[in-house]
Amino acid sequence: MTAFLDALSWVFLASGGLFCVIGAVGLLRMPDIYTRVHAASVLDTLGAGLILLGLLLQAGLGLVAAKLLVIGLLIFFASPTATHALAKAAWTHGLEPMATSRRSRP
Amino acid sequence: MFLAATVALLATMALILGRAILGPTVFDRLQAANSIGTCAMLFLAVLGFLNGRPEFLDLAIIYGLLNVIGTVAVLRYFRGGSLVDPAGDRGEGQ
Amino acid sequence: MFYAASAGLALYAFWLLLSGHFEAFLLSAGAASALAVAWLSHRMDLIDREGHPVHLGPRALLYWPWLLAEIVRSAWDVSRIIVHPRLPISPTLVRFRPSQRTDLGRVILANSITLTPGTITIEASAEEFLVHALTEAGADALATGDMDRRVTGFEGSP
Amino acid sequence: MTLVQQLPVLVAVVPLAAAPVALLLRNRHLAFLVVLAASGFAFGASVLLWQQVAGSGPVSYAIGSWPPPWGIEYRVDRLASFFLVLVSGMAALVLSWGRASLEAEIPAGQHYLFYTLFALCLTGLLGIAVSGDAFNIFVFLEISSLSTYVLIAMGRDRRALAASYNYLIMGTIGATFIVIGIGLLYLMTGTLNLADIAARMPAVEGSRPVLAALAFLTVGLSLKMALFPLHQWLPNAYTHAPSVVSSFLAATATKVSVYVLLRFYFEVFGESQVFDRLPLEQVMLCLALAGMFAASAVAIFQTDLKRLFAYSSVGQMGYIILGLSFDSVTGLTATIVHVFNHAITKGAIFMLLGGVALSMGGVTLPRVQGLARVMPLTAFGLVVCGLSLIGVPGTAGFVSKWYLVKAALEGGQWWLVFLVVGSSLLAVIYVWRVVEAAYFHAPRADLVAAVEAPLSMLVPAGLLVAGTVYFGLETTFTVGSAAEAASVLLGVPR
Amino acid sequence: MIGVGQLVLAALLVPTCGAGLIALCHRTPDLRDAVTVATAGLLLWIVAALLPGVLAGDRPALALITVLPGLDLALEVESFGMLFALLASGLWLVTSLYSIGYLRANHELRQTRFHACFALALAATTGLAFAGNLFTLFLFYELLTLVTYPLVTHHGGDEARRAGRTYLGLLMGTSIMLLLPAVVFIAAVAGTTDFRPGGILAGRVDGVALAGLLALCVFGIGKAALMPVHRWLPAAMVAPAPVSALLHAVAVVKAGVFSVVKVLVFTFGIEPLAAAGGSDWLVYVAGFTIMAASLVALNADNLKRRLAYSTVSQLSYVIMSAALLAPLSLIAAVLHIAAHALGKITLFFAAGAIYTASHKTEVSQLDGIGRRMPWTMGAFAVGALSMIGLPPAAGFVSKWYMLSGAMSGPSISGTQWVAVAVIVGSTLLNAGYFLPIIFRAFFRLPVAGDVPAHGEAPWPMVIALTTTATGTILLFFMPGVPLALARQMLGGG
Amino acid sequence: MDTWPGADGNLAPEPAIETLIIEVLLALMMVTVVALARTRNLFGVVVLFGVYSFLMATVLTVLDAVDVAMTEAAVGAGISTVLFLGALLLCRSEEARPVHRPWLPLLVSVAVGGLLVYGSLGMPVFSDPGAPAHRHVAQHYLANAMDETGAPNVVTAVLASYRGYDTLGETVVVFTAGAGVIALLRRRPGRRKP
Amino acid sequence: MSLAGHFSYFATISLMIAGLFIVMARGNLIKKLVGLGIFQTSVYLLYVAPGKLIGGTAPIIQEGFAVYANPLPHVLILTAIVVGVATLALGLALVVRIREAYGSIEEDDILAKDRE
Amino acid sequence: MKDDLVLRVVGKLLIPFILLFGLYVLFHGDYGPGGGFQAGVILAAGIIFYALIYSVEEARRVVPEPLVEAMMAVGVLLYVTVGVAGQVLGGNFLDYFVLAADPVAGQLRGILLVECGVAVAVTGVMLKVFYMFAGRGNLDQ
Ligand code: NA
Ligand code: NA
Repeated sequence: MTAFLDALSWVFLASGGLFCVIGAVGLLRMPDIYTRVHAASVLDTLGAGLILLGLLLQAGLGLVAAKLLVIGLLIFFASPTATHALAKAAWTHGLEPMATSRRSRP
Repeated sequence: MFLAATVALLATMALILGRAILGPTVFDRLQAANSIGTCAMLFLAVLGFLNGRPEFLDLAIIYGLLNVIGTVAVLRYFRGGSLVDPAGDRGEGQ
Repeated sequence: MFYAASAGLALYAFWLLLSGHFEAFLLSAGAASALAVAWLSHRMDLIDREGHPVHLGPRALLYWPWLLAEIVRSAWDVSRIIVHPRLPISPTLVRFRPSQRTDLGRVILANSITLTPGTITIEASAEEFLVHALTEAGADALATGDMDRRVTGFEGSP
Repeated sequence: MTLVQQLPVLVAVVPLAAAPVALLLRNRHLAFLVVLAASGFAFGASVLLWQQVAGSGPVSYAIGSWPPPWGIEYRVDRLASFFLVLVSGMAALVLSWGRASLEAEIPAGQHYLFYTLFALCLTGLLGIAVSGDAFNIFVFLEISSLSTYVLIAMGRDRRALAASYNYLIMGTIGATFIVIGIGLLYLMTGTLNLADIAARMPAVEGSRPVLAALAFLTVGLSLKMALFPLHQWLPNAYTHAPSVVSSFLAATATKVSVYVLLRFYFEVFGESQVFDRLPLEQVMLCLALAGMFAASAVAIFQTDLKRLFAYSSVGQMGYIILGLSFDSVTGLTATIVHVFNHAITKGAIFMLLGGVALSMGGVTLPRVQGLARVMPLTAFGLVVCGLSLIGVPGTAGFVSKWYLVKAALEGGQWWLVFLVVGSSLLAVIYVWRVVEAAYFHAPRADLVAAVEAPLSMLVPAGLLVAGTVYFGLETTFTVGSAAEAASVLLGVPR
Repeated sequence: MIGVGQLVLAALLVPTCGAGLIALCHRTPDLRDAVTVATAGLLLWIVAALLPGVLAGDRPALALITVLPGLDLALEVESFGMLFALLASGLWLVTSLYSIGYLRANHELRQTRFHACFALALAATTGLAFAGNLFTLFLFYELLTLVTYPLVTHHGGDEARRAGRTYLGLLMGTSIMLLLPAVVFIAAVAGTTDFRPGGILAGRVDGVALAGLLALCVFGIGKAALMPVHRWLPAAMVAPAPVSALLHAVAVVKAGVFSVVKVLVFTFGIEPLAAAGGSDWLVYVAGFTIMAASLVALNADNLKRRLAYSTVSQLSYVIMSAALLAPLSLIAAVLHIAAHALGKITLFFAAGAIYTASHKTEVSQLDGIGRRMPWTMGAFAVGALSMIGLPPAAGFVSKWYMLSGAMSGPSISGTQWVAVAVIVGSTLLNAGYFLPIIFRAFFRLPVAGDVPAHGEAPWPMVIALTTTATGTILLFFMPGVPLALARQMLGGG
Repeated sequence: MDTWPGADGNLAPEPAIETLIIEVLLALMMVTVVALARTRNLFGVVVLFGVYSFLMATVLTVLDAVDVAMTEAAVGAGISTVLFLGALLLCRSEEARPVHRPWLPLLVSVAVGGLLVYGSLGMPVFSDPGAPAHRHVAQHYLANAMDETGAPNVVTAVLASYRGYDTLGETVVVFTAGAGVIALLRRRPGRRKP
Repeated sequence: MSLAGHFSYFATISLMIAGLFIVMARGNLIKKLVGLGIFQTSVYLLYVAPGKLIGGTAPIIQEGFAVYANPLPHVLILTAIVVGVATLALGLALVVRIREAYGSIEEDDILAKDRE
Repeated sequence: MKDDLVLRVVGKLLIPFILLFGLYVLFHGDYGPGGGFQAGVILAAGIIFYALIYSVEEARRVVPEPLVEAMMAVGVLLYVTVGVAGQVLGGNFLDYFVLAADPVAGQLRGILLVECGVAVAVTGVMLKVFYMFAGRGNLDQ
């Protein structure tokens, strides 16, 4: 069981790390601020989530797990808020996205 | 076993730092800083396991809190001026 | 009052979660701290349905797993785009009118959108949401209004 | 524990506590009383400590009852008590002097803040004097420095702000150098208690980190004491600070850095390491001479008197360091005595200038023309202090210069006598410019009606002027304490 | 009863307090002038009261303060100082009379400051005369410079201030740069700066170091006006005549040569100095100064300038004969201080009187003035005779001793020959620049109509200058007291 | 705690990794500083400074200085950022192009660095448990702080008790800054120069 | 005495040089303070790095650990950080006042205006 | 940013926990990283966050400036009082051993009180500094 959990957590950690790197690559590759934010949210969500999950498996139930949960919740609430604030500020400061199309839903 | 995550996070930070340096707008840098903050937070969490000292998790929480407070603060205070670093020449904003 | 009490309890639970030391002194210090913070938060007008949405508790169990799945799926999509040599993005701006009745609901929607890689809420108000999508496909998915409806359901009555 | 046994710590803690109290009171009169009382207490305590130390040797006080080196030790010896008396005495005098001047220079709403910061500055300086712990010295140095930056910036002119900023930058660099030095020392000895470091010094003496520590401490402290050519912050700071601040700083701040330097050189590193392994003697000699001449020469061309005397302070710091460079009991005596004598002289000068600024609205040379006519007592005081700066016999300045040249002769450097008196000649010139303006010109038409500063200012300033003469004639306290301290520092039995 | 020590102290305090009183009386000029004269009289009385004791061999001493070990403020009255004090206080009384007349007649401003500073200058001079050690002497020396500055720049204005700066700069500069190190060295070497018969440096310093130290002292005492540190003296001639009279005939310049002689005798000691030959060079320098200054005086048309350069050269007589170190020449030096003081003050008084009466300042303007101002020019003639060294003026006595001293000894050295030559040669030059003035004054007709008719200057001035002229002649006939004091100085040493 | 650390070989499995991490982080910090020096948009500078502080805090964590790391994060990335922003709001947000060739500053700072290099070459090797800094006082604290003060966090024990007086001083420093900022920035009615 | 063994020192020193350089070379008052901050923080490493023992752990006593990092430098640096932020607060307050009084935060402008 | 919906609501959610976390850091300084200073900074950061989201005016209402200024002083005085208490109870300045019957308990008590003093002072100062800067500019315009 522990061996399985270990293996699973390793998978989570490694893949989490991979998504982090992908997010970072995206942050570098993307052409404008809005698209870069999208890349960053890969890091915030999947990257962070998987790593925390991997750690959670290692921690077992207890104080450490609780704290990991707190961190997860913090990311869950805070990260989109910060991202939104950033995008909104960029928008209000007149940074035009390189948008190809616009649409609206009634 | 935490090594993979550690290395990946270090690499991530290095890459994001590239964005922080390239800019070109303040928002790019800010996004990069925010992401570095998240990475650092994760990094600390992993490090705690690497060293067997979960005290680091308190630290990670602080990072998370400050990350959001810092980002909001920058946005709140950012007023006009030039978005693009005058030294930079890759401006696409404005 | 209900919200204040429950906020105090939540804070104390948070304390216990963090502390891990269950000595008399720290327990009482925690209680005092929770009370103090609850009082201060009350002074700050933070504790109400918005700031302390306990009433959403049960329904979160339904909404969050769905959101998680959404997040994983779109993160996967965005990751593929990032590593794709040609970087096949087609940024799109979407405007729509949200269907939620409360600010809390709209915030949940806004954050859900932002949290889902591939879309970010740029502006969120009762009248209009402005969303930036990385791809047209993402924009289309948003335009179906699936998330909007689920959040409205999650939000419950005002 | 009797109160007397608690004095070593109370001497610093009472002014420390006075600061928040003054802030809480938010009333300038009460704040003044509190801070004055604290300074008075500190002075009383300092005098008692001085007597105690003179009678029965150094006093050690273990803060928190942790025995050194585990805890922080306060240590009062001859040198420390001498500086305590100087600093606290000047503080009490300057405070009682400064009220009227303050009314004119700082808006009333700021006064309680001024007193708060003044108390903090005093705390820092006193703490440095009694501390027996390297890092604790740094902490108190920063308390005094930070409060000083603000006190300077409280000056009326906008240039006070720029001066304060400059001082902040240079002072912080200096402080950081000091931290680096202390850190290197710690890394090599594993302790922070000065006596303990000294005890462990032989094992690491002459090693590279220790020598680097010596260099960093020297540079850092030189910055703080405005040793030429690291003095750039000082002239502007003294010129544009409020008069009270100029007076207090001129009398104490840079002096305390000298004190720290002495402590480190002679008690921690040891004379042989400082002067034998490194050519510090020669370096200091050169810097001292350069300061004596360059700064005094610059002083000659100043038209703002505060600035003139600020440059003079840089020059006088040259004498102080010159004494140090002789590495002899007489030289050190000269250094310590000159610290004291110059402190009271410059304190008096800046007080008098403060009075002039109050009455005549400024202290530029054209403005103070005919000063002797409108403010005869002040003008006379300035002359007496000027004589002391020159080193005319009968004034305090003479005594220290005498010991300087004595030390030079003892060291066989007879040519230095000419340089010392040569730089005094520069002092003659800049003092003379003041005298000429004050005595041999008619007052400006709009200033004929100016009157002497109020009695509350004249009396403390007069006391210091009298001190300038008194300590020029009666040298038991100054030379006695200094010689004693110097021989202790050098480990020479007397 | 007042003890002798208190009397010495009183000699310092009386003029100091007098200065204060004068300042207090600035609103009532008459009272102020009365105070001036009274103070001068009191000082003279006190100094005179000390004389019998000193002549009897007493050395009243008074230790004031020990500043540092080996450095005390101490007073001691010995014969040479006694003579100088007597001279200064006596002539002050005369001068105060003169200056009251001068200031009032010329409607000078700042008379109160003038009198007060004058009194302070006298206090400093008395202190210098009674200084018990080199350190105290140095203090009073500097004090004298400072308190005479306001007198020199009395007229105010840029020219006066510029001259004042030269005065102050040169005197203070030399004293601080040279004399002060010398004091320091001496104190360091000997452990004391006391004036002791036979000197304090014997066996401690010799050879080149001794000569060097002497050079520091001699050039450091800029008031002695040895070339090249003489420039302050002509510059100071911007001062009003009474200032020039007292200060640049008596107090300041004599303080210079007094200090030089005092240091020679009581710090260096004649015998050690002679043994080391440490003062030979000084003879040459002084000799050169005598000749050069005389030549300048010869060419000066401005009367006060001529007198100033004459002073420069006369001061060097004192130094030269002192530097010869022979007993007779030392006596000559002491006597010459007195003789020159009386003679030169007369000349300055006369110059001031001429200026007051006729506003003439140049020699070339003085044709026939002797007819209008017979008393003044008569006194002038007496002074001039004294300067040249002709009987029946006091200058003859001192020059006689000077020559005797220069030619004394078992064999006459080259240095001595040079001294003799200088004395003879300069005497001719002296005659060359003084006799023409007398000739003009008495034997030329005034240029008609150039100046409105005038008589003598106000009576206080005339009384003053006749008094000093009389003194000059009296000293020729009765050089007893100075001679006794000078002998005592040597006898004790 | 009677055995000295290092003596009993209680070492984690991968000691090289820690060094590597530290070195990578330090390298990142150096890159940040260079970028920061070259950036002239002051908001950008502030953001980079925040990044620098985060990295610094992370390094400190790896160096086992968790208390310091927490403080540095809170101060460097939190308070300092807010302070800088507060000041920037009131000032121009852009740095002028430097006009001077900064040879002297370069010389001085390199000289200072050189001096430190000189000094550090004689220092005990990194992580040497026998270094004097690890013996004596530090050893005493680690061995006795828990028993004497009851606080397992030795840093807290030393900070608040053994060296509590330093911490009082530190508090006073903060207080001084507060009082100073009040004195400097309190609005005074109509007394400003243009 | 290997280079790698001293890497932390050298990295620290590089940061220090950079910080000091920014303080001295830059004319912008805020930038100077940033440089000052870097200079100060680099000292933290100078203190803390030598306190680290590879394989050791944070100095919080706990069962199962025997190798702890040196706590004393941590204590000292905590104080130093506080001093640093206090200095920064004052420095920035001064900058704000300077900007209000001079209309600029560039050293050259200020010098020029003072010379007026 | 008062008008920003997302920030307003998420702020409501986060701020109480930030503040509580600050207190947690304060009281657990003995056991883990943290202590008075860090707690003070976090508490202040929480309130500053509040001010950034809502408004400085609002923050001033909740935590008034005079209170903040008093906290600065009270924190320092609390520290000094602990020190003096040591003296009064027969020890030296800052002697915690005498604060309780059991020396170790005394130490813990002393450390806690002192850390509280630090926290109060630091919170006060940080907030005050923030208020001063904000009051100088026009953040809320
Ligand atoms: Na998103
Ligand atoms: Na702690």
